[in-house]
This record gives sequence, C-alpha cells and structure tokens, in this order.
Amino acid sequence: MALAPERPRIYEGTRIPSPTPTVLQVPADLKSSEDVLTVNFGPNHPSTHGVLRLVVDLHGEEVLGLAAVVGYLHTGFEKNMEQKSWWKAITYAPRIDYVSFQNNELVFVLAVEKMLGLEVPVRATWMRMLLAELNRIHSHLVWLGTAALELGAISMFWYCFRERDRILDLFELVAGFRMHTRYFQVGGLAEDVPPGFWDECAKFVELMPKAVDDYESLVDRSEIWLERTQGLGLLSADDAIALGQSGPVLRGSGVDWDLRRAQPYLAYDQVDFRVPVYQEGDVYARYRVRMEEMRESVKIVDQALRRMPGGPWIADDRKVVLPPREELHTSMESLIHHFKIVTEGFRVPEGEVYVAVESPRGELGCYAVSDGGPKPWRVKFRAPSFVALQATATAMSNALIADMIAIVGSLDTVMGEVDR
Amino acid sequence: MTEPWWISLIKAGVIVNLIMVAFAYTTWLERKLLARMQNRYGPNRAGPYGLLQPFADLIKLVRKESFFPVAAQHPLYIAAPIVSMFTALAAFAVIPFGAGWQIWHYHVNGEIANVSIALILIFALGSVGVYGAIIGGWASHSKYSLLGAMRTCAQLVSYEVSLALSVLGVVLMGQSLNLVDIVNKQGATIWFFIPQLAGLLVFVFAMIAETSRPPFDLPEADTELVAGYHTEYGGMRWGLFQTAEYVNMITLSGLAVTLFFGGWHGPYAPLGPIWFLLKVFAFVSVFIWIRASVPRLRYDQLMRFGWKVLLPVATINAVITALLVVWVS
Amino acid sequence: MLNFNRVPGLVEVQDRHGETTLVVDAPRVVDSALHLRDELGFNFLSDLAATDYLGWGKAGVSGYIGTPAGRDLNEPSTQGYQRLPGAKPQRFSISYHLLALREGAPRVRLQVWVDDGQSVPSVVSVWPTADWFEREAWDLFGIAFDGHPNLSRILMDDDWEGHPLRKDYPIGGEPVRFSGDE
Amino acid sequence: MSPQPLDSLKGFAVTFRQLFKKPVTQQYPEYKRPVYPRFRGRHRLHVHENGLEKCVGCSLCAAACPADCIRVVAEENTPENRVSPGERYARIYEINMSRCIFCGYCELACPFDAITLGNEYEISEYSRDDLIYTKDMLLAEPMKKIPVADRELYDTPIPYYKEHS
Repeated sequence: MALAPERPRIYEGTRIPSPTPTVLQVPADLKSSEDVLTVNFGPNHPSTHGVLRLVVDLHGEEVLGLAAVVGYLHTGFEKNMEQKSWWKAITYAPRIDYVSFQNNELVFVLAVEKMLGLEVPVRATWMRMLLAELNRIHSHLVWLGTAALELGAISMFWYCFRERDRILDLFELVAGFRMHTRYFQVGGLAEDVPPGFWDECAKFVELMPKAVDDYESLVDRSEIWLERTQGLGLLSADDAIALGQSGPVLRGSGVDWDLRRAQPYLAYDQVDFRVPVYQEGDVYARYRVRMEEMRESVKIVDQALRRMPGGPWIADDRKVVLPPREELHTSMESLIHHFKIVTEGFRVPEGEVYVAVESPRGELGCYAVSDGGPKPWRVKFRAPSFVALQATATAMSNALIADMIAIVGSLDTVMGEVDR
Repeated sequence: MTEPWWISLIKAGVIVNLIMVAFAYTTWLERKLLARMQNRYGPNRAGPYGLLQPFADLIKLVRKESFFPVAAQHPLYIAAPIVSMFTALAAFAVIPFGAGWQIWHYHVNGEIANVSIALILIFALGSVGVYGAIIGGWASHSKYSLLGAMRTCAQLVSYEVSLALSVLGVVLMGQSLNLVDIVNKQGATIWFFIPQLAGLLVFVFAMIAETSRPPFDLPEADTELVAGYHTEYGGMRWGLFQTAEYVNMITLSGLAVTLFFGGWHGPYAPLGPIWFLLKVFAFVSVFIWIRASVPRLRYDQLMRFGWKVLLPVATINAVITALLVVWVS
Repeated sequence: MLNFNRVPGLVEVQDRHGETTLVVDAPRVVDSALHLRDELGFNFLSDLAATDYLGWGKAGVSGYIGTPAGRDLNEPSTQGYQRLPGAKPQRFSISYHLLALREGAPRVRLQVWVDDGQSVPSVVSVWPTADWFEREAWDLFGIAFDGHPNLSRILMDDDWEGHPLRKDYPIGGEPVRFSGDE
Repeated sequence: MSPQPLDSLKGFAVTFRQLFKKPVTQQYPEYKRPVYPRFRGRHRLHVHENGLEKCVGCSLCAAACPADCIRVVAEENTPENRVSPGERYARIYEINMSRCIFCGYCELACPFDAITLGNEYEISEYSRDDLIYTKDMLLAEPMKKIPVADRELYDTPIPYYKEHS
C-alpha cells in the first residue's frame, strides 16, 4: 500500500520569502482571483497551541499565502520584572514558557549569578541539570501528545500525559509545586532534595524508556504517520540558521548543534549523552530528534541520580542568599540580612549579560541589564518559540491545510513564550 | 413471503427505536472502549458504569439553546441534519436481522421491507445522505464548514464507488441483490468473507471513509477544520448529524455482517437477531479500535488511496469473482 | 581570540562578565553585521534586545538612591548615596547577540546607541530572523528600523498608543482588592 | 527508512494492551491523592501553644510577595489586649487568593513561621470577594481533607547531606 513513493528531498538554495522573511505571499497572478479563500486559523482554533493566529490564503486545500499573527497572549512579563526585585523576578521567569518552566527559571537564575559572579555548589548544579532534563522530557511529552493529537493519533495524547504526570509528581515532591516551582534560587536551590526523591526518580528513569518504546510503536513506523510527516515542512540547514532556528528544529535540519555540548553549562560536560541529528529537515526529522532527546535526557537523569554529589545545596553568600532558617532566631546579623534581602532585595553589580541555555525548544536566552540596584533594569528573554514561528512561511511551501497543522505543530511553539 | 402492511409498520416503529438505543449505546461503547484503550475510565458518573450517559447527553443537547449564524440559509440549514438523519435511518429498513417467524397465523419477516434490489437501495440512500453534509456545510455560511463540505463531497462520492464495487463479488456469488437471499446463500454454503477477503477489506476501508470515521474523518477533522461541515451547528441539530453518523456506522456494519459474515446465522438458530447484533457490535468495536490506534490521513492521500488502491483492487476482485463464478457453473 | 579591530564603524570594544561587546556607529550597523557574518563567521543572530536607559543613574527611577537628606524611611529600598552607574551615550541601546555555530560557540554582542526619534538600519537582509525582533523593538520601544520590509506592531494591538517598555511609559494597573474595612 | 506494512499494525497492539491495564485516572472528588509535604496550597496562619498568634505584623510577607496580594495592618499589643508575643500584632491580615501565585515566598520570608502554605488546594469560589481571605479564615483549622504523603521521606527537616555524604 505504498501511497506516495515520491518524497521531495531537502531543497537546494534558499526558500526564505523575500523581502519579508516571515510572510508567504500569494502569487501575483492569483492575488485578485476569486479562487483564493482567506481563512483565519486562530486565535481560537483547536490546533493553534493557544492563541496563534495564522492568516492563510487557500486555493482549495492548498496553502498559498500565510502570515502568522502573534501577540494575543502578551502579558508584559519583561515590564513586570523591571518592577520587582531580582529575587521576586525569579517567580516570573517560569511563567513565561509554562511548558519548560524549569529551563526558564534556570536561565534567569544563571544570568543573575553570572552578573554576581556567584559560585554555585556542585550539588545544586547537578540537581539543576537533573530537573532541567526532566523538564525537557516533560516538554517533549507535551509536544508529542499535542502534535500527535493534531495529526489524529488521539491515544498518544493520553499516553504522553500519563508519563508527564509522573514528572510533575516528581516536581511536586522536590519543589512543592507541580509547575512553577521557583526551586532554583540565585546561588543554588531553595531547599535540599528530599530523601524520597531518589527512589521515585529511579522508578521514573526505569519506566520512561519503555514508554518511549510504546510511543514509537504507535506512530514511528506507521504508514500513515510517515505519510503525514515525511518530506513536509522542509527547512534546509542554511535556511534554518539564517532564520535563527535552534533546538530540535535546527537539529532536524542537519545542523549538529546543541548548546549543552557546544557551550557546556551546569555539569553537561561531565555527563555522557548523544545529540541526535537528522538531515531531512522535515516534520518527521523534528519528531525523531525529540523522541531521541527524550531517551538521551533519561540517560542524563540517570547519570545525575547516580553521581549526585553531596554537600550544600546553596551558596553561602549572605548578601544574596537567604540565611538558614535556624539562624534567624540566634543571629542578629542573619536576621538583618534576611530582612534586607526580602524587603529590598540583593544588589546586582552594574552590567549586562546574555546567558543562553538549551531549552527543549532551542536556544533560550536571557539578556539582563543591571544598574547596580536591587531591581533589574531590563530583562529580555530570547524565546525560541518566537523565532521558530518566523520559519512558518519558509517551511510552508507546497503545503495543504493538513500539512500546515503538522508543520506548525512540529515547530513546537508555546504562545506564552512567543508573546511574553 | 408477504405480510400485511401494518406488521411492517409496527416493525418499523420497533426497529427505529431499537436503532436509536443501539446508537446511544454505540456512543457509550465508543467512549468507554476508547477510554480504556487510553488508560482512562470513560463515562462512569451517570448511572452504573456510566450507562445512563447517552441519556444525559440527549437531555443536554435537547435543552441547549437553538442557535444559528445570522448569515446562514435558514431553511437549508435546518433541513440538512434532517436529511442526514432520515437517510441514515431509512437505509436500515432492508437489512435483515432474522430468518422470520410465524407469530399467531401471520408470517413476520426478519426485515422491515424485503426489497429485491435492497443493496442498490442502500447505496442510493447513502448518496442522498451526502447532501445533508454538503447542504449543511454550505448553508452555515462559514469557511470551515464550506471546506468541510467540500471534503465530504469529494470523499463520500469517491468512496461510494469503491464501496459499491467491493460488494460486486458478493452479489455475484449470492446471485442476487436481495440481502435475504444473500444471507440464505451464505447459510447454505460458506460465509462470504472467506472467498471474498479482498472484497471485505475494500468494503471495510470504504465503509470507514463513508461514515467518516478516523482515520478517514477528514470532513470533520477537528484539528484542521474545527468541526468541518457541522462547525456552526449546536444542540440537537448537531446531535442529529452525530446520530446520522453513528446510525450510518451501524447500518454499514449491519450490511457488512449481512454480506460477509452470514447475517443472522450462528450456532443456535432461534437466537438469530442476537447473533446479528453481536456481530454488528464486534464490527463497531473494531472501528473504535482503529480510531484509537492510527493517525488521520491527509486529503490528497485519502483520494489517492481511494482511486488508486481501493478501486483497482475492488475491480480486479469483481472481475476474478465473475470469472470464477462462470467457470464453476 | 577574534580580532574585532577591522569591524566597520567600531566605536569601542568592552569586555565585561566574560562577554565581548562591540559598540558600533548606528548608521553603519549593516556593514558591521556583514563583516561579522562573512569575515568572522557569526552566522547566527540569537537575539536582538533593545533597552531604554532613560533615567539611568538618576534618583527615583530605580528607587534605590537616597535623597540628599539621607535615607528616606518611607521608601524601603533607599540607602543613602551610592556609586552611580556609568553614564550611557544615548537613550536606547540595541544589542545584537551573535553566535557562531562552530567549535567553542563564540558569542559577541554588537551594540548600537540611538536617541529617541532616530532610526537604525535594518539587518533583515543580513539575518532574516531579525524581522520579528526588529518589529518587537519597534513595538515595545518605538525604535524605527530603516529598510525593514514590514515594520508594524507585533505584540501590541495595531492601534495601541505608546511603546510599553519605555521607562516613561506608566505601569498603571488596578489596585489590589482587599476587604472593605479600611 | 521505508515503512513496513506490519509495523503499521504495532500501534494496534499498544492500544489493545491498555484494555487490560488499570486506568491511571484518579477519581478525584472521591479519591484525593496524598500531596507531598512540600506542596504549597492554601495559606495558614499559626498560633503558639499558649494561644497567642505567631504573627507579629512585621509585613515581611507582604514585602516578599511578588504578586502584592498580602495586606498587613499592624497594631501595638497592650496589656489588656495581647494578641501576639511580640510588640505588635496584625490587626488586619488579608490575602487576595485570586492574585496569589503560590510561590511560597511569604513562607520563606516569615521569620517566625507564622504563615505557611498548607496542603489544601480546593479553594475555588463563586465570587472574587470570597477569595479575599481574612485573618480569621487563615487562622481557622484547615478542613484536613487532603492527606499528606510521608513527611519523613519526602521532606528534609535536617539537611540530607549531613547524613549521607
């Protein structure tokens, strides 16, 4: 039952529309034609990942023109964070991308630490890495579930959310909250890891690869899934770089680039993992990259579990870190520091930094400017989803309506992060 | 064998109600089975095991506000679900569910109407049913509905061809278009799914497409077209479309059982209708299982599959069967 | 170590927090960008961030510098005089965070300074990904980019007034609701 | 990678297998999964064993709150009206729960452990006014409907590394 053996290969040259790289224009000869139907997919539509609006020009089922309109979820996080102390602003960061919350928290905390020049204990570094990887699995699970749902594989959604819930349970166990944990504090972690965590996490590490096997049985080699994903949403390596794509989208286009390896932060240089790269540049390649990343992340979590060093979990810097609670009643100095950090916030030396981490969606950057005071002067997040959406016009050539859903899904955008 | 007209009328009343109940519990079965395949419980709040859920749904749908778009073409908009519903129900009239009984001194047939061209009647009604979806999609005056209606039109019309061709083998072997004759023939020889395996496969694929069930649910692909042709429908009008779809599924399952699996035949003859019902539900369960397991096809792939795979297979199957039938006789 | 001396329009090279900042002349930013992309291999524009420095180092803006009379007890975060941050050349800075996709992942920050009302040449022709970033900077800061193919608001409504991330844009907001007594 | 026809059927086995597994859904209103001890739910104000309130009205929680949802108005304790062991007490203590983001900073900030985030998460109301929790509501005993997992295992009263390293 080979339906379509002819699959387009990755293209030569560039397909980025010019002059506007993010808008796919209807060909001039069809512009005034009555055959072109303009449809707004979104902001309310079952498969727009929230509130993405795609203004699509259709010729029958074929997508001729496309412009992505964003901003429906603009919440002014960056402006808000300018009004709060650095310490309070930590609670804002995870809410920007509510699917990879831990990575957002991490990048903000890393940026502040970089400006402070603060040394973080090893245990905190490893624990951060462990949680960031769990969060990567979480994010990919949400992606896989929803993307498969959009292609009609409804059961996948439930299986993915089954495992996702296990991860959220782990977050609740460690940090007390299932999503916006504020567990990463400047200088380390808010609390030590509870003893019950190791067993629970080990159980998860054991279970997860089997679950990935199940997902792969469902779709990986399924004829329909291959038909729906292969040769679609093509993005060549050069175009992907020019469009600033990062993460799985870039690796699915054949660029062997992962910040965890290229520019190791945390303890990524001490763990063993593989960076999956696929050359095809299509929806299937991106799907494969994410599936393998889940397996690799499980490996990193496993290594972190085994090799987690002991010691303190937060830096002992009284000007920045809240003093231990037991000291509040015995040490006047600690109490004063406590009051100062809580009311005024700690001061961050003047300067500007840009810190980037490999979030599940790609390069997540945080540009922070401090004027030496207790509040950020400016915080900007380099949101990988925001950039990924710019590639829709390029990836959408020769697509049908159904492909459009698959392509936008494969870019894995979270609108909270796009609009900030 | 003829029967007085009033017996047919009584039977029609009984059967329509039975089908509605069967439809209600098909939705229950679907939700329950899908849920269990997805590690969920499914409906379990309304009554024991959620058995009253269909009635709760019905009450909810009936009580909903009758809402329609300002720009809709009112008469057509209202007529569309009724057309769908009517054709879906009418098609069941010719499907035999039992051998017939002698009650008092009347003979009661195992179907509502014993028509000599029953098979053609079913396909004809199916073709009319397409209009429900097309008119509904067009009259809603919504772009999603329109796109959905276009897809429905193309999909249902193309798959009807394969559906009709796939049963040609059965017709040749049964040497009749009358479903009762075909079932009797199967009782006398073997169930036709063994010699007509290719026909059965084509029939099943075409049937999924005809009832727009996943993976061929393009007319209402919810993640692409919101809800396809019934995007702008709500309340019981939407409920009618939904009913029509499920009744169609039951009808076509019944047809498949009749044509390929020996209809009411089973180990203990007096239980005829029960066997028939069990077979139909087994068929429906397979549909649900398919829905749980595979992604949706794309529009052009669906068309290619219909015209380039199903149609040739069905044609070749019919030709070979014809040759064999001639050769044997 | 990369040699940035030949970057066109270079004004200053700063090295802080382990990051290199190249301040260039705003009108020549496209030349610098092309040089960095083609000669030095910075093929990846990570981020384009604008910053408003209005009120930088002046009392009352960041809320941490005391009054001449000493500490203001009514403002919890005032601490008497403190070292003022270094002055900034102009009101807005635009930072292009560049990355080279090669061994070692070198990064550099290309920075230009403009005043309110001045515009910057668009780098969309150099890195297509700058499209939305520049629209965002225009939307939130009101910095115009010359030669941008489609410079319109992106996050705010099309008919929004003002540019919200400017420091002089009021934050407003609703008072928090508490119970009626007092 | 060309598709194998038989591989398309593997998914059917996966879905079929689930039929014989116990569903993972939790029957929520009847069954409440024990929350982990660090869970941050509805706030509570605490009292000392002698009946005095732990809160001394220092407003540190209000200062720490990123959502500005806490309001504290303090008043002097007098010999006739002694509410807390400190000099002052909170005459008004209110939390606007519809703004609260449950970050737990108030808990971290409080030097006297007077406010903690409890384990209750069923705090929906029909009106926004009902979500403004006054001091009496916060002091009241919680409904204690939600079980908590083993505190010994899932929380760290003493730093874990002191024993295990």
